[in-house]
Amino acid sequence: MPDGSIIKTAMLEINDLHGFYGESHVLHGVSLEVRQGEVVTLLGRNGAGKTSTMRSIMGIIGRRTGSIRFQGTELIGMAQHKIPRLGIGYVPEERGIFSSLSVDENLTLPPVIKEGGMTVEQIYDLFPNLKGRGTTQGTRLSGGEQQMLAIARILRTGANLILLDEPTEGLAPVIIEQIGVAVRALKARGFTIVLVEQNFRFAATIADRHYVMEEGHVVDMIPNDQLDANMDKLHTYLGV
Amino acid sequence: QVSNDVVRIGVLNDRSGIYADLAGEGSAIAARMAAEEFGGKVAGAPIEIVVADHQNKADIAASKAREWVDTGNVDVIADVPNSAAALAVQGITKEKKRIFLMSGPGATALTGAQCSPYGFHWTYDNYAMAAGTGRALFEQGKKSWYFVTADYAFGQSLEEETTKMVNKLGGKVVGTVRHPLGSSDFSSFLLQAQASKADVIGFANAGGDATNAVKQAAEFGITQSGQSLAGLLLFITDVHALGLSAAQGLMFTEGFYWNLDDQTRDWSKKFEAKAGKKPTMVQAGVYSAVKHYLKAVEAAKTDDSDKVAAKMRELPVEDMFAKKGKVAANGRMFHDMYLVRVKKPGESKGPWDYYDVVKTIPAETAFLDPALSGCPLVK
Amino acid sequence: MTAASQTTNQAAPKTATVALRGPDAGTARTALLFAVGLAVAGAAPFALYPVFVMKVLCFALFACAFNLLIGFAGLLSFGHAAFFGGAAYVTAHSVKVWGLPPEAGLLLGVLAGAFLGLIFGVIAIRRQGIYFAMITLALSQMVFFMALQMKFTGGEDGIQGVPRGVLFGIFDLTQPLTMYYAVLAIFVVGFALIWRTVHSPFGQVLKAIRENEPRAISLGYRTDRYKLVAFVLSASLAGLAGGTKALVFQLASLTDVQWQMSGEVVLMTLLGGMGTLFGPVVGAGLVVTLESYLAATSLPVPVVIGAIFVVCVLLFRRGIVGEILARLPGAR
Amino acid sequence: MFDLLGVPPQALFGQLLLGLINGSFYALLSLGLAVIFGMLNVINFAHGALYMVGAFVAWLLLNYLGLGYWWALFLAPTAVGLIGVVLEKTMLSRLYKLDHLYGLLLTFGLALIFEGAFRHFYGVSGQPYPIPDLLKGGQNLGFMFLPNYRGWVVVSSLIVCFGTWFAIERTRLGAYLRAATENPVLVQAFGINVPVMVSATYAFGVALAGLAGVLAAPIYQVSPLMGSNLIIIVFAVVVIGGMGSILGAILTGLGLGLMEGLTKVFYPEASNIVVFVVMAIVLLIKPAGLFGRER
Amino acid sequence: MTDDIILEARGLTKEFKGFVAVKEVNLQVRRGTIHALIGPNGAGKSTVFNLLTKFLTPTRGQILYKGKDITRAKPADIALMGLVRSFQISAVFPHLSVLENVRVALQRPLGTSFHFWKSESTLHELHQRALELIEDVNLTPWAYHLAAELPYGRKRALEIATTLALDPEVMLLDEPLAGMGHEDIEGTAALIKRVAASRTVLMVEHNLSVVAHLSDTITVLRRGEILAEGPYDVVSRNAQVMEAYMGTGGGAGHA
Ligand SMILES: Nc1ncnc2c1ncn2[C@@H]1O[C@H](COP(=O)(O)OP(=O)(O)OP(=O)(O)O)[C@@H](O)[C@H]1O
Ligand SMILES: Nc1ncnc2c1ncn2[C@@H]1O[C@H](COP(=O)(O)OP(=O)(O)OP(=O)(O)O)[C@@H](O)[C@H]1O
Ligand SMILES: [Mg+2]
Ligand SMILES: [Mg+2]
Repeated sequence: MPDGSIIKTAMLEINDLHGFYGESHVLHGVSLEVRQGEVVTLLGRNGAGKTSTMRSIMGIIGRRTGSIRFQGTELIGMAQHKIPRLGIGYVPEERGIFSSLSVDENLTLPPVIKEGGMTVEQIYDLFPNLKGRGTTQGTRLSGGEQQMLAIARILRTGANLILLDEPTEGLAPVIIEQIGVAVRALKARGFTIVLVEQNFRFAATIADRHYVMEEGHVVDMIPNDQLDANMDKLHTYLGV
Repeated sequence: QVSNDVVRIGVLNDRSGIYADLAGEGSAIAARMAAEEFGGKVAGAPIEIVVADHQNKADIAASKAREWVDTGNVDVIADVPNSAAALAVQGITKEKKRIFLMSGPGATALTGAQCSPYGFHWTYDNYAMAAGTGRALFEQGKKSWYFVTADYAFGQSLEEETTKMVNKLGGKVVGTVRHPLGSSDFSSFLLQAQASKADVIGFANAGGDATNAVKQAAEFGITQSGQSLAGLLLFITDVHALGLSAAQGLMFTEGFYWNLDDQTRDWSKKFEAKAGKKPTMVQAGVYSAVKHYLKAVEAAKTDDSDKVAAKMRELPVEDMFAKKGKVAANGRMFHDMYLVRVKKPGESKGPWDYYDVVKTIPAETAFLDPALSGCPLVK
Repeated sequence: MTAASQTTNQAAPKTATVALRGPDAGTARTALLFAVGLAVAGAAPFALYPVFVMKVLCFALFACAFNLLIGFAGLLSFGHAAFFGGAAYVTAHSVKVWGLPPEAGLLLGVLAGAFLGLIFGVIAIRRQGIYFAMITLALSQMVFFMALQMKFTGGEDGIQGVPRGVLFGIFDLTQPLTMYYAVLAIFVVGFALIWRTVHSPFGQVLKAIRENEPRAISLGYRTDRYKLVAFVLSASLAGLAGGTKALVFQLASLTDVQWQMSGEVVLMTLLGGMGTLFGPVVGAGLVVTLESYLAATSLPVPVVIGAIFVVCVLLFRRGIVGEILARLPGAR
Repeated sequence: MFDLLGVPPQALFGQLLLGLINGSFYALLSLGLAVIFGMLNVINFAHGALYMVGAFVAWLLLNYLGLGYWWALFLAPTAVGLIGVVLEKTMLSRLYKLDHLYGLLLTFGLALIFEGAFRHFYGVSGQPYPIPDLLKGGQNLGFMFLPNYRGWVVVSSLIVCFGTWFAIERTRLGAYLRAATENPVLVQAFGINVPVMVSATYAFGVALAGLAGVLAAPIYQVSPLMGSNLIIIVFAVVVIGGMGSILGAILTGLGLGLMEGLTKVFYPEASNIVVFVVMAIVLLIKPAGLFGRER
Repeated sequence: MTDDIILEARGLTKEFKGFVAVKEVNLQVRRGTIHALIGPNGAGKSTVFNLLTKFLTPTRGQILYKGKDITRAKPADIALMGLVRSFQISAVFPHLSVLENVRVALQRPLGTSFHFWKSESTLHELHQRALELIEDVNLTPWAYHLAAELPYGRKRALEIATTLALDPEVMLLDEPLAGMGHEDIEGTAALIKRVAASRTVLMVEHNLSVVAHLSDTITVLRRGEILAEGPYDVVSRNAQVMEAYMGTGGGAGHA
């Protein structure tokens, strides 16, 4: 559980982050900040660099420069497998369900790193679809069920910063609503959440602030309560 | 009178594969030793030795031989283990009229249907190994045979030659099991052989097949139960590889043994100083063949192949390898062979002291009568 | 069903290898290179040892046939020796024992290659990637054992003293130069056929299959059949190369059906550049030269060959020609 | 040989037992291949060569350090495993992002190097390796004479095989392994040190080959060529079993050993190709192999 | 009116090791309409889709295409009969140019696809038609680029052009808009509308506003069974559908 003394301090600070896939330079100086207990979204068109930002945090991009600090610890230069152990959980865009593992094995795969994660019971309450499917091969689940599983397995680990890349993609509206509920519940329990979304109407229902990305850097930051005032601007950014 | 003012001897053999130990660099050393005995010169021209690795590939052997003859001024090619390679080289040397001194190969076709006026088969052949062993063992009172045969032309011909000899003498073959080449596990076959209760279990195979078969025979305690094991094509390197405890009691035919007499011991000691191990029959045979060739060149005062070949047939072969050896019309060099039995570990007095010579097989009975060889050169 | 599960895995349609691009380089340049190559090959027997150049040509054709499969259909066959060696036996036997003229012997060799290719193909084609490689390897090992055991192959002695004969009743192949130009002509025909195949309607479909098989299926192509045709074609050409080699060396032996031979042709192609038209030719030239050079040294041949393999795979995946193409401006 | 067609049942039983012994070598080797394939998606062509190296290490230990069989049983697999770590760290690890075929080609080259080097230094005739004193002799089972050593080979390799199977299919470690095969980046992003796990797996897989080498040394000649023919048969075993499961590799290995044993009695000429024939038939009926999953 | 039905499933059932993913589904797609298949996650939409396109074999039931039983046909065969699917994840031939991508689909009717001895230039006669198709999906500026170089949305467009090249009577689209940005969604939806003018389309899609806008008929699946069927207005007011699928926001989740 988050420690009371660092509330309101920056949980994640990114400064002038540059990211590369091989030769291609995709992030051009991203800077942003996420405070303890916040829900923050990254918005932007396809290819704006949202996923790449998340991958940079996890250290699984080709190369990155600049600074990423998590609770004061610099992540750039750190061994890849140590980053999640600091308490960062990542739900990738492509879900990453393992086909050679059963649903149960998928669910219990990420090691629990801190206390305070959800129990398997709580997870089934949140995603009833997963119940009773324990022995099914992971990728045999439907697209949406896979998405649920991908989120569920991170909730188990107790990571206090959770990166969700397009969690609503391919989900039925009812389920999206459920995910909204879940995110608010997590927030209430003190988790910090960074969310990539195309669907900003959904984002508006749960987030505190929105960062807007374009061509590899952050072009704007809009607090949720000023969203209505900035609707036109946002529409131009996102090309709706 | 010597072409290009040099007598160039090409030692062509396997330097990296399965024949590398029994021929390989050792054969080149043996050839050099023969040249040195002539002071490096013959008929006024320097002797030069070139070597090449045919990697056990007939086409590499053929192209190397062709290249040597066409562009390398090589006068004589020596050794060439691996029958396919030797047959290919025989074809080329015949066409190009060059002397070919075969020590490594065993195929009887080399002095049979595929014989050549320029081809000399020196050390052994499959007939001598098979029929010789069959006869010698029969004379030791071992009359019934069971064959463990490698199922391809070579293994079958070994089996056939032995069978012919055993039947001719009045013995009998009680069974045969054919295994594919390159089998590593022989236990099944050995069990069948053991059940046959034959006097002799004959291994009509070679190389790794033969050594694995012998080794596993020891494991299954076959010799203890009274049956004899006979190898139909084994070399001293195989015995060395097996170790005496696995190979003890095994019988087979050899064309040469370093520990036969003072002459062989003497030469082998010199060889060992250069090669680091005792010579095999193939290597000793290369020495003898090259030496005989040089003698013939000396006598003919030319390296003209026809003249030298005639001289080689005319002169007796007399050296530490062959006593009163004689080259027959088909190119077969007749010399005595030896039936050997592998010593028990306790009996061996030192490294490479492996054999008891059970019997000397006289040249006349050791090899196939040239008249029966099917060689067109024999009238 | 196969395809259903494949669709779920199509996130990144597989391009067989990074090296497998290049074939689209300009036709004009290809033609120019080809003309230069032809001129060089025409003059070669006067400068080099003809048997050596013939050997290079045989292996070059073999490697090109192999490359047709790996480079343009994305299938790695580790059993091509079976077609090469099998055809060599058939050609050698038909010319020597049945007394057929060389052209008929070669034709039978090609048919033998095609036939074996068909059998291998039917068994292996349904599997991709490494499975395909392993299956072809295993099947070719079976052919090896059969070659060893069958009577007509002469076991480990091989078929020796194969007469070269008179091609079409006109060209006396016992003349070294006539033989040479006959081999060159065979190579050119084989090479041209491969070039044509790559740039044909069939070649287009093949490329599409290599790029994204489930998609090709959904467009109505029975992809297995296309792959099978490519496989048989490649096997036939390998057979042509093997038969020619049997005539050049006047022998057919186990060497040609051994799995090491399959490895060698992979090396030639890899070294020269997979998926490039000329790469296999260059690779074959280098490997044959190297082997004949190594034969006269005391270096252990397999170690050197193995080391080249490792170096190619680690540092040099595009191969020589592939590397040149990649660096040439405008070529990609 | 035809008189064998009416083989008495006990003799048949004896042959089956012998088949089982070969089968345990196949199982041990195909298991190693399957583990490596499962994790690295590499077909380890060098497997046969490393099996040979295992046997040679045993021989070298005996001849140069005087360390006998029981030491070798532990030290040789360790040595081969270390070689594996080096190979994986310096070479294989550069290929994971590429087509799997490159792994096959690389290890093919490595196999040539190993085999060639040992050939160069130790010749090809092979070296003798004695059966350890403790296991000399044999049991007369009535229908056959079973050398103690062969009994030991069957028992010990079965134990190793099923131990491995259990570790991979029934433990958490196994789940990590399987997951990392599919998506190493993601598993890494869960906080698991994948590169180390990959190296360890490769090392373990080749150590199994090394172990098989030590077990084989007293039965076969310790020769540089001992692995090169075996490996192709093991490939066929693996294709028949289907790469899907570890258990498949083990069971198919044993089964084909038995099958080969029977062929040696009824039609010995075909005993080398029976495995390939079975492979062809299985593939025609079940393209993914007996235990394989379509990918 | 049965001859109006171009594609029909009768009692279609699919079980996976005891788990029934699709249960007794009777589906009728009328010629010339856009028919959408929606439903909560795991309802069996993709499974139905895969059954109809022969990428899965049904446990029970029958599939009729133009009155002919195609239950046992192979995927490549049904494509030849004019029933063509798209893939959920974009399916192009990455290292062929856009033109070649389309041409591959066009070349089969020439009957020369096995002709390895013919020149590639025999295919040039197809270029005009290919370029027309490319024009249709607004890819003309990209015609000579490699497909791999296209942005995601354009790849989808290319895929549709390729599919159209087969001149299919029925197109089956699996989540054609998934993963697209807002700017691409509208364009692609319009494209679907355009190409559907002369053929039949069956699609699986979660984007309700698009579904509402495009489709003539909607079938809602739940737990493998049909829950409701009809035009959008009817279906979206069905209480069960609202509960099982749309949620309280009535599908507002999507832009
Ligand atoms: N593995 C990769 N190699 C090369 N370039 C990449 C790779 N992954 C992404 N890119 C490029 O990096 C840029 C940013 O991509 P990123 O995936 O971060 O975008 P995104 O904002 O997440 O978009 P989307 O909404 O489509 O998920 C894009 O131009 C993309 O093409
Ligand atoms: N091969 C399979 N083995 C076992 N269960 C399967 C298999 N394929 C699908 N299922 C199950 O069948 C059900 C229907 O899956 P399907 O993929 O058709 O759902 P869907 O309606 O497309 O859902 P989504 O909108 O999430 O993609 C799901 O519960 C899924 O887990
Ligand atoms: Mg993204
Ligand atoms: Mg779906």
